[in-house]
Amino acid sequence: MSATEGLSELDTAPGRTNRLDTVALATEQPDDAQPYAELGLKDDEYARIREILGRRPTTAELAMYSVMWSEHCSYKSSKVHLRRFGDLPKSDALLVGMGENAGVVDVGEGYAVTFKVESHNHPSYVEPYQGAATGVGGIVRDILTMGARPIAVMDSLRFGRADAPDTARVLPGVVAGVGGYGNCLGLPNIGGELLFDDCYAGNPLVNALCVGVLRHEELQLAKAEGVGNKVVLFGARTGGDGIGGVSVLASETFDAEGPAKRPAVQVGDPFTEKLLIEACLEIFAAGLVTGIQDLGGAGISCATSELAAAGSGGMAIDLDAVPLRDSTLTPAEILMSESQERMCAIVEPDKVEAFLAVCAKWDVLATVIGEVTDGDRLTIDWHGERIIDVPPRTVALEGPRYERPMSRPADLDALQADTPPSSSADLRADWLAVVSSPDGADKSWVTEQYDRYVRGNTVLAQPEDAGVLRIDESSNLGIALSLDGNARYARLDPYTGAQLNLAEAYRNVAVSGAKPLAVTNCLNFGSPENPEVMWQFAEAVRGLADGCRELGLPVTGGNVSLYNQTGDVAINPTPVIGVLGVHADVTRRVPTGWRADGESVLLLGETRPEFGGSAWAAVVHGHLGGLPPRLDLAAERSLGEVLTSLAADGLVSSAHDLADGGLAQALTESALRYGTGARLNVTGDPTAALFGESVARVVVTTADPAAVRAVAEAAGVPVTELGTTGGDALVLDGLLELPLAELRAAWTATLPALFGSPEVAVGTVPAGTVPTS
Amino acid sequence: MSQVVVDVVLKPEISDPQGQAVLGALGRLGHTGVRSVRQGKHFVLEVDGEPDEAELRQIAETLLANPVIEDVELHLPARTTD
Amino acid sequence: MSQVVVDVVLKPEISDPQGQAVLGALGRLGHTGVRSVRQGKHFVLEVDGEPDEAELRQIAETLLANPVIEDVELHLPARTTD
Amino acid sequence: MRIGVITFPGSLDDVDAARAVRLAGGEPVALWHADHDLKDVDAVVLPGGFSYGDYLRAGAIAARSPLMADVVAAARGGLPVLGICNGFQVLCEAGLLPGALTRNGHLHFRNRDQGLLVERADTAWTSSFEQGQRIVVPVKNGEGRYVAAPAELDRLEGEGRVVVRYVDGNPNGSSRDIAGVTSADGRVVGLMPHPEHAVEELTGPSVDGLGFFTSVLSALVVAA
Ligand SMILES: Nc1ncnc2c1ncn2[C@@H]1O[C@H](COP(=O)(O)OP(=O)(O)O)[C@@H](O)[C@H]1O
Ligand SMILES: [Mg+2]
Repeated sequence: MSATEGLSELDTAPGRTNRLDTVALATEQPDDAQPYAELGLKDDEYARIREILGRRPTTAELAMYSVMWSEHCSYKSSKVHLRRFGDLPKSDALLVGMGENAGVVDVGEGYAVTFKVESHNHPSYVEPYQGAATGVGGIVRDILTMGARPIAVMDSLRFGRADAPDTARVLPGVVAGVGGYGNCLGLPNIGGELLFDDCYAGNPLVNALCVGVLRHEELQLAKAEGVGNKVVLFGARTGGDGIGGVSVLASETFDAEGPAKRPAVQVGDPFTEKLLIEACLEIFAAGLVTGIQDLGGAGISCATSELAAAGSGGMAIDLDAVPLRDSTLTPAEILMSESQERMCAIVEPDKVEAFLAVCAKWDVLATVIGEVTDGDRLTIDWHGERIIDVPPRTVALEGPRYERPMSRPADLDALQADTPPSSSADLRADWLAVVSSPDGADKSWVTEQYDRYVRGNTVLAQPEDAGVLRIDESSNLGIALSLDGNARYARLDPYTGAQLNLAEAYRNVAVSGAKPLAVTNCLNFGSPENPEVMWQFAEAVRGLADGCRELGLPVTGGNVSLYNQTGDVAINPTPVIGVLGVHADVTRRVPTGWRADGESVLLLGETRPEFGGSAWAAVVHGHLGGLPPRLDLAAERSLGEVLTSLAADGLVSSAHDLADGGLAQALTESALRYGTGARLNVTGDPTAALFGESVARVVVTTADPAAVRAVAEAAGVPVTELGTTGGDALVLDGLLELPLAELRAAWTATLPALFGSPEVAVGTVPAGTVPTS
Repeated sequence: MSQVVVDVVLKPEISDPQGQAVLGALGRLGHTGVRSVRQGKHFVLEVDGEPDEAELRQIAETLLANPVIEDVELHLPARTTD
Repeated sequence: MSQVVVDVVLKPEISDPQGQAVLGALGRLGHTGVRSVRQGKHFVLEVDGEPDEAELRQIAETLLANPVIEDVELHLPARTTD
Repeated sequence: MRIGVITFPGSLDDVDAARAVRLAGGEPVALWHADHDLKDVDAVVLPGGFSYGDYLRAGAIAARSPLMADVVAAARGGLPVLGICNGFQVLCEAGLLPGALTRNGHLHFRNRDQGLLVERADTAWTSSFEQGQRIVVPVKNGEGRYVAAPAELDRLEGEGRVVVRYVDGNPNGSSRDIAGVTSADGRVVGLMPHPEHAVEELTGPSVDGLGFFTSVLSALVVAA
């Protein structure tokens, strides 16, 4: 039975036909059987609800608890582990930490930045375009809720094998959805990831990040204070789409037939969201709200209970006031609907008129639906009868919490013992194979569908290592962001893998010249009811927390997505880590591409023969095993400091981090960016040199190699001189020669061949009519 | 050759921002008698010979429409030519 | 209340890449009997009372379609309700 | 010189257009679609974006907004008007420019740095360029394919109404590689590429876009 069907039967259950289930009725008929299991509640959870209320819940209360206590909304399996992030040492930069809609970080000059990454995996599998689009819409509202103007998005995407038929169904829709929504909102897309692996075949990952900026004093919080203050619902009308969608859908496993509970999909309306953004910012600027919350998973249930729970009083809502798109909705459905593009604000009575006027200016529907009360109950009335009367904290904050059993995966020892090959039979062929593999290939087919220019502050965007944005046009203050998540490493060792992902994101931000400041994350794992998955999850969290401690970075927030599996088979553990950095002067940003001939190419950092979980082992040998590269956060930190100082002093003209695909991948990308080759000489074992994935390494180009060497060596960062830029080939003395044209052809052909040619569209003109003057 | 028309409309419970936007524009232009607008897609297919209803229905329901959010209306031979 | 349907189709001389893409997909799926596909828009309007044909034609021709590239087909009362 | 920049619901590049006006030396003036007030500006820019979500047809609903009636009247009287991307779509829908902009031939939104050939360096918005000059400016659109009946295209070509043409690849399948056209009097120009995104070394692929904004400022000086 679907969640929706379960609900519609509630009000027509035997003995209650045509009679609204009210608090009075629940007291009168305490023993009515209720379909709590169909709504995803366990026996003991249902018993707890009865205990909290001292009676059975009404239908509407049952709906509210079931969505709020779902895995997606309550974090019941993950909370005990996530606590580790909260235990990190206090950071001066952190203005608002985990727990709010998004963390807020001080970036100086009175500015603050808020950023967060969130998953929309399950909806994107069911309806790729709308699933991805509404994923972007949801994370943007989280950022807006903090009082910030959203200024950019990023997307981290994973699909099944690139040549699998279902990938051809899902990927184009997801990319079009991410682009369709973000472009229409006017948010530049400044980077992300696109990776393929069989493990995502029935469960693609769509993680979206949004970043926003505000002045310190503009911060808004999600709480309902002030008795008599009005509760205003604004934005789109509430419809029957996505009832229990995100919460229920993301809280269970897909079997072969797809999700057992298939709720109606939500359709995004980015235009309405754009109006909502502008209206909110005008409302914030005029000081018209005392608290605000977006409506995402669990809709009105979530917004009202969270606002009330965060405040000191209660709240009374008149559900009849909610503007509906479909007049046949039952009260439980209204409470659970996940219709998009809605927000809820707490407004002082004498500011309501001004609030509504701003909404009217932007064509945004706004309705007073209730007020803050002095009790400690959240009450909701429908047709004059009380259908909800609950302590809001029990709904929003005191949901169930599990210490689920954990066990180290039985196959892990064998996997780690299965070390990869370590020698390439044909360096040139392997190089081309790695850079033309779907993971290594040019991503323009995707990124050209995203607007990177809108708002005019994009300093660097894909295919750079980090996205860089200018925040202040007069001071050139700016930020950098990177999202990284290597799931092969995490599969081999989730503790180290999570830290390696953190290290990569950190390095990517440092490469641009920024100083890393804070971390967000999206943890994509299989079913928490599987002890091996739970162990992977706990290890990844522990790793990320330890890594953040060592790098001195706070975790500002994030998202957990569980039940990512098909049947019994979980995805590889996929912790996606986002690092935010600050640029004191964005004009000093360092790009990845080589432009000038005759510059020295230097490798910073140390290379070891490390192939476990490497792209080369995967692409060339179809191998996943051994241990991931050795983590060295101290080296990352020194390297980061060197990079920031080289950038500030203008000593390097480019810098590119080494990650998947090692040196071969990095050199390919730097050379092809502007079509500048190089003549280089690598020493030591060539396979390790070209394809090994040792961490804490970066390739830089400079006109002043002696100065770079001095700075690096002073910080204990090893420097290897590789050669000089120039020419139209990558020449590695004694090893191989790759003409850039050949390399470019291999690198750019892959995605268009798989997903359709993005090539120059054919004009409708006969050739020859185009004047040449 | 015959001509087949397939109209694809959003399921009633799915929101239709485009239709809403058109309705808003009509209101501002003074056409206040229009109560609602829903926007869908209209396909005109030319098929060889007599149309095969089962095949066309399958095409309509699996390719032209996304059954998760849309319904289809199949109009077979609107008219037959030649 | 009555229901009015407006179909908007591209003029024949304007190329239709969406229709082309559908045709290509049909070919790949083995539906080789389909010779051509054109994609247009399908509007369903609910109007108060009896529809005013002149007004609706004006709406269709000046707002729902762009006469530079599109033609319209107006289907007045597909059916009348209440 | 006061250059108005109109904000419609869903306009996105209005802040960018205002910045470009400022960097070119003009004074940007914010105009609101629902007002009947052009605020005595000397020229008007219709910025890029997704007015009304591009619902129905790109630019269709914005073209029927109150302020557009004033823009149309003023343009017929010689007010310089520039439509960028969505602004170009609005100008076509409003009948100030010929033709129409339709779904890209490849059906994708496409953002790339685009080569353009300036074919008319004597309009109000292109006098800072040389005729035949090649420039690089970003394109980003999903409905940027310029179409008109073949006879209409012939007429436009004959009258020299094509202002900029795509070179080094046509990003959307536009007829005859047309990227921008002008009114007969050279005062109203529409183009799909985004000159306002090519006004600073830091953020653009070039600073070629500034020329559109400096052009109108000098045209206004000459006129004054
Ligand atoms: N889905 C995506 N959305 C936006 N940008 C992407 C996406 N996938 C890849 N990119 C961009 O392409 C570039 C190369 O990606 P990748 O090879 O994964 O980088 P890295 O090795 O630094 O992790 C990066 O700038 C990244 O931001
Ligand atoms: Mg990187």
